[in-house]
Amino acid sequence: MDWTTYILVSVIKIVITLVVLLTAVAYTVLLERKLVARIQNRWGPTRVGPFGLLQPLADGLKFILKEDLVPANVYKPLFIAAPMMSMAVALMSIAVIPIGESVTLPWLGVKTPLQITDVNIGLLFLLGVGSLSVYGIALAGWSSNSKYPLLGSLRASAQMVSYELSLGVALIGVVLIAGTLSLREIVDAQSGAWLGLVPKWNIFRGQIVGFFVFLTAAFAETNRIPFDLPESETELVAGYHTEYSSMKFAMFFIAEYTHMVTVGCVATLLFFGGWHGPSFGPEILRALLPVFWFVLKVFLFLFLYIWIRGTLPRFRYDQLMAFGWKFLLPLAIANVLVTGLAVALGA
Amino acid sequence: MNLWLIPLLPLAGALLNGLFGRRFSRAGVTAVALGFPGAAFAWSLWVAAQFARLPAAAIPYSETLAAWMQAGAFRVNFAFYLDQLSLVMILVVTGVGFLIHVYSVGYMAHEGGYYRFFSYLNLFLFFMLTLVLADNYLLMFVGWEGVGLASYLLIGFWFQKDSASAAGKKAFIVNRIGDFGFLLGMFLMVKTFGSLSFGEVFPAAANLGVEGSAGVLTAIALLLLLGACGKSAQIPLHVWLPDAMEGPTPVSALIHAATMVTAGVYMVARSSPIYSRAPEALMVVAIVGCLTALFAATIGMAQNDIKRVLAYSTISQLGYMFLACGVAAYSAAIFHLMTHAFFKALLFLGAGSVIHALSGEQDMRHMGGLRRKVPWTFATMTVATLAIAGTPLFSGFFSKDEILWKAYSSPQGSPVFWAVALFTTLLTSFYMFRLWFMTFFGERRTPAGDHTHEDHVHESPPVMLVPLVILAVLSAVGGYVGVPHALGGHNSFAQFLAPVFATGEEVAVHVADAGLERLLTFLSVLAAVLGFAFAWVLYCKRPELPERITAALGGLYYAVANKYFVDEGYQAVFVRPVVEGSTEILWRGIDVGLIDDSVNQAAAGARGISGAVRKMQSGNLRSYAGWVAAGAAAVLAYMFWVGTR
Amino acid sequence: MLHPILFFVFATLCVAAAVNLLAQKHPINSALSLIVVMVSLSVLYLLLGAEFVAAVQVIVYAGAIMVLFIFVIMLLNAGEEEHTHGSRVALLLGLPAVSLFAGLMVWVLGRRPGGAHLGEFLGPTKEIAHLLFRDFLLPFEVTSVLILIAIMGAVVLARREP
Amino acid sequence: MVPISYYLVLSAILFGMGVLGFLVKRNVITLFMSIELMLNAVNLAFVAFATQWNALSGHVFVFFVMVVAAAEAAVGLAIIIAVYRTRQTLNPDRVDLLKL
Repeated sequence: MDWTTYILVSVIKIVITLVVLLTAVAYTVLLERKLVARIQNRWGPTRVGPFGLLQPLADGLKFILKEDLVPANVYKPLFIAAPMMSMAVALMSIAVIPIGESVTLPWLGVKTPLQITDVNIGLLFLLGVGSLSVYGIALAGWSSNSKYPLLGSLRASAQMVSYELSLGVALIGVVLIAGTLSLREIVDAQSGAWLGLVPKWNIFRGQIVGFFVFLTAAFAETNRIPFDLPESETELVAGYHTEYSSMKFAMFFIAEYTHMVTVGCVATLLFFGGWHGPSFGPEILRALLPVFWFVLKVFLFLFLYIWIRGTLPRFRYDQLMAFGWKFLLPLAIANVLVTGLAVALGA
Repeated sequence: MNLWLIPLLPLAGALLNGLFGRRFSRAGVTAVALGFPGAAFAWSLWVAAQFARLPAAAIPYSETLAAWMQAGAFRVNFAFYLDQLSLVMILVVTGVGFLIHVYSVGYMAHEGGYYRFFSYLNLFLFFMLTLVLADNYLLMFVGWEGVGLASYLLIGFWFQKDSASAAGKKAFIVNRIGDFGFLLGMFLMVKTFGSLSFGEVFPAAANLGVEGSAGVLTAIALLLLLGACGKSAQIPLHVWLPDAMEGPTPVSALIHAATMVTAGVYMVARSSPIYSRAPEALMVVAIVGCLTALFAATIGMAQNDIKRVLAYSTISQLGYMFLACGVAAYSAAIFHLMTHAFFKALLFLGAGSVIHALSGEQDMRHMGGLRRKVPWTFATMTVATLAIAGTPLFSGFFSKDEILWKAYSSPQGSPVFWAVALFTTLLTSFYMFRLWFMTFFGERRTPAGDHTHEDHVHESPPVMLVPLVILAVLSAVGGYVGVPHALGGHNSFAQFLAPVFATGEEVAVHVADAGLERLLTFLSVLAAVLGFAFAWVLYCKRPELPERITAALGGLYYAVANKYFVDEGYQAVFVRPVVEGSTEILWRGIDVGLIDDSVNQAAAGARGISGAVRKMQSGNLRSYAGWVAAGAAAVLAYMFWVGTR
Repeated sequence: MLHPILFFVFATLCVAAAVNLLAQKHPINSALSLIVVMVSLSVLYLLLGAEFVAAVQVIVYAGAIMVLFIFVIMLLNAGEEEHTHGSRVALLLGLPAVSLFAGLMVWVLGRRPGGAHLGEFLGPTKEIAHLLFRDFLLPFEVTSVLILIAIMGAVVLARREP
Repeated sequence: MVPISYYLVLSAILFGMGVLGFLVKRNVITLFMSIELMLNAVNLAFVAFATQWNALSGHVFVFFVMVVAAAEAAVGLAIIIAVYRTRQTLNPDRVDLLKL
């Protein structure tokens, strides 16, 4: 494969992934509205299209057509750059996520993995990009030159830095079991099943604590309830994006839901065996089923997200910090110790 | 024989009382303070008994505890040496010392620093016993310095009093001069004999050829004499002893009358093999002793402080002892040393008892008529006075006459020495009876307007009186160990000591002229009676006479009463120039001018340079960074230059 | 072909961001420039085959240290920097010194032989782990102590006076 | 192929700019960032040398530098906060006395 083909294949994959991802994000929003409505015993959007299925389109149109307002006292360069940073970083992490085995592209005849790029340190890449996501929020709040956004962004940066630690430590257990940082190899390590019944997913290999810590920390990283302190409407109006409107606001919105999707992907890959699942039927079905299993698992995570949002109240800020530092982090470290011991004894 | 126990027992007492005495009760302190010296005395008696059984060949008996230092062939041991001389000394020191300890229990009963006092006193005994038991000059020097230290501590016992601490310092400093001589003497000994041990030095000295070595031996002897003069308060280093009376009276009795001040005599006697080979030095010893005896006795006549009279008396009596040594009559000196220890200790203790009875009064002009109030003290003091005055049949009579006789008859002696000593006997008798009359007879002469003491005059407690009585008995009969042949005795004391001094030249010249000796004895008794008579006339019969006489004598009396202005002379000749020189040259010139100024100049220079360099320390972070960058660039450039060269 | 292009793109970005760091008046712009420098350097590390270092560079430097900087800037609400002239030394002595220093360094380092190929030398994470936890175990533990002390120091220093 | 000297020269340039920043900037936080820039430049040199000599120790050393940088940032920023609290300024030119 010469490098022109390489670039061509890459561009194709990027375009497809982006389109799919953005669509998924749009419909996740709809899903959330519908689900939360049902939890609250409402209907949710029903008017645009059948069952309100065209609602995301309407929302998008509305975002685009709204006046792009820039308040007078903001620090303009960063005020404009912040949402872009936020969205760009959010979209970047999808680049290393594999969604299935390799396929051979028609016409070009090139066998390529179902992944934009396969890197040896995919997990570290995810963590690195995730750690950058704090900038968008922090700078947005600061550049707004307004007190609620500033408080929101201060909270956001402290919260995200704190929980990033637990997040990273929680993943070490998985890395210890798999012995690699490559996401594809981690998934491969989870193939098969015990007695043909219980799949060898990491969550069944003792990483239940790790999964719990990861999930909690990921909720905090994505600023979702019960950790949505940076944008808690009862205290800070709308937190860091109080001053934003129109497409800039939409970018934060997209970033948040992209993060949700990414977290769902990562949880699936690391703890739930990725695309592994029952495989049967004809050739074409065998090729598509892994992707289906993957999407199903991610969907379940998104469902979980929304479910929790509809169920749990918000933490108080000091509780949030105490929980992160005094409970989650020690738990994550204990998990590393136990897993490390188990791996060392098993080796 | 475990000689080491004798000095170590008082040391244990000193350490116990010194370190823990503050926590002991008074009874505890007393028990420690008396128990250890008492044990030392008992052990000394046991040692004496053992000694008596030793064969003559085993004397001197020596005991080596440990090596102290070794340098080439030269070595010094911690070793003790016992012969007849040191036996007499340890018995006197521990015996009299123990009695004075007992006395002190009563005397110091109402004083602060009780444990401290006894700690020092025991410490003194330790050093004194080390001194007399030492096997070599260096260990002797340790004791020598140690008794000086104890003396200093005890003179300054009431250190809150300026005069007491000044007296302590004076004693210490004057003694340093003597010690300087002693040290030089020792150096010379090491150089000449290569040893400091008695057992090696004396034979070596005896075997030294007279022609080649007389100078060296004379030098050693004179240097040792300087040390002895310091310790025994002989002219010209006598000035510290009268001032030392600032200490508590038992201290005066023990240290400054009975024991420590006789260390010089002991040392000269101990070094008799050296002195006997250095006739010139011996002559000097005799002259010093003779002069001191006369000189101190004259001063003693004019003193009014009861303790000062006794102090000058002590100096005078020490002069006798030196005179005896100087005429090579060492055993007579030691004999007198012993009897003097008895009666002078008794005199001091009696004086202490008087002072105690008068609640601290020391001026004889304010005393008088005490013989009924303090009968025991009066009786014992009378014995002592009779003894020191040379009344026949008392101890002082035998020892003093022995000295007078030797001064006349010894080959080194001369009629001049005898005449001076005889005159001194008269003076001694006079001033002692003057003291006796002024204190115990006539009427009480309290200072005008002072009636506070009147009713409080009381006899001392038994604990003080018992030692007085014992010492009185000893003063009375102590002389019978040395009754001379001329008076029908056997002079057994001299015979006992003879082996010690026989190593030197044979000095026991037996002058068969018993008649002459009896005549001289009669003359000395006559002198004593004359002195008594003068004193009786002047201070009992016609008390107004002394004033008229002193008025008539005028300048002479003034000089005598002021101790011939020796202190003032020393002040002018030695102290002033040293102080002035120190002030002007050493202090203002060298210290302030040179040393301080150089320090100041250095500081000023540092400040000047700092003032310039300070500008670098602007406190500005970026400036510092600029300097760092410049430094880094310089280092890099240098490395680059080195690398490409 | 790809290697030189990527190198020059990111090296230029790196230097440009560094220049921007110096040129900007507002510390937050400087901080963002520094983040750009760091991310560019991380790419250069990847070019040199040090993938683990590259990841850690982003996570630790860009993700943690610089967040701390921005946090502090926000906390203190630092404004544009003043134009004071407190140090003549820095300008008169420092600037020539820096020029000399950098010039010498460039001159010396620029003559080093050898080259790097893309993907030629990969530092496998496992190898680094072995090195770190076996050969460099003691320094590793010491640095953990250093971190602990730094945490305590920071807490003590930043605590409001009681 | 890119000569290793390119990386090294880049490292030298970045280091020089870090020093320069320390000299010319008038905000303590920016000065701190200049230090970080210098450390990064050094790290680049380490990695470049590691590649040249095929020795992973260079990478390990980079981690140590990072740890030191992190510790330094924590303490340094705490100091900056403390200084700002007492003097209300971040300008090093105004913080040149030991007393308040």
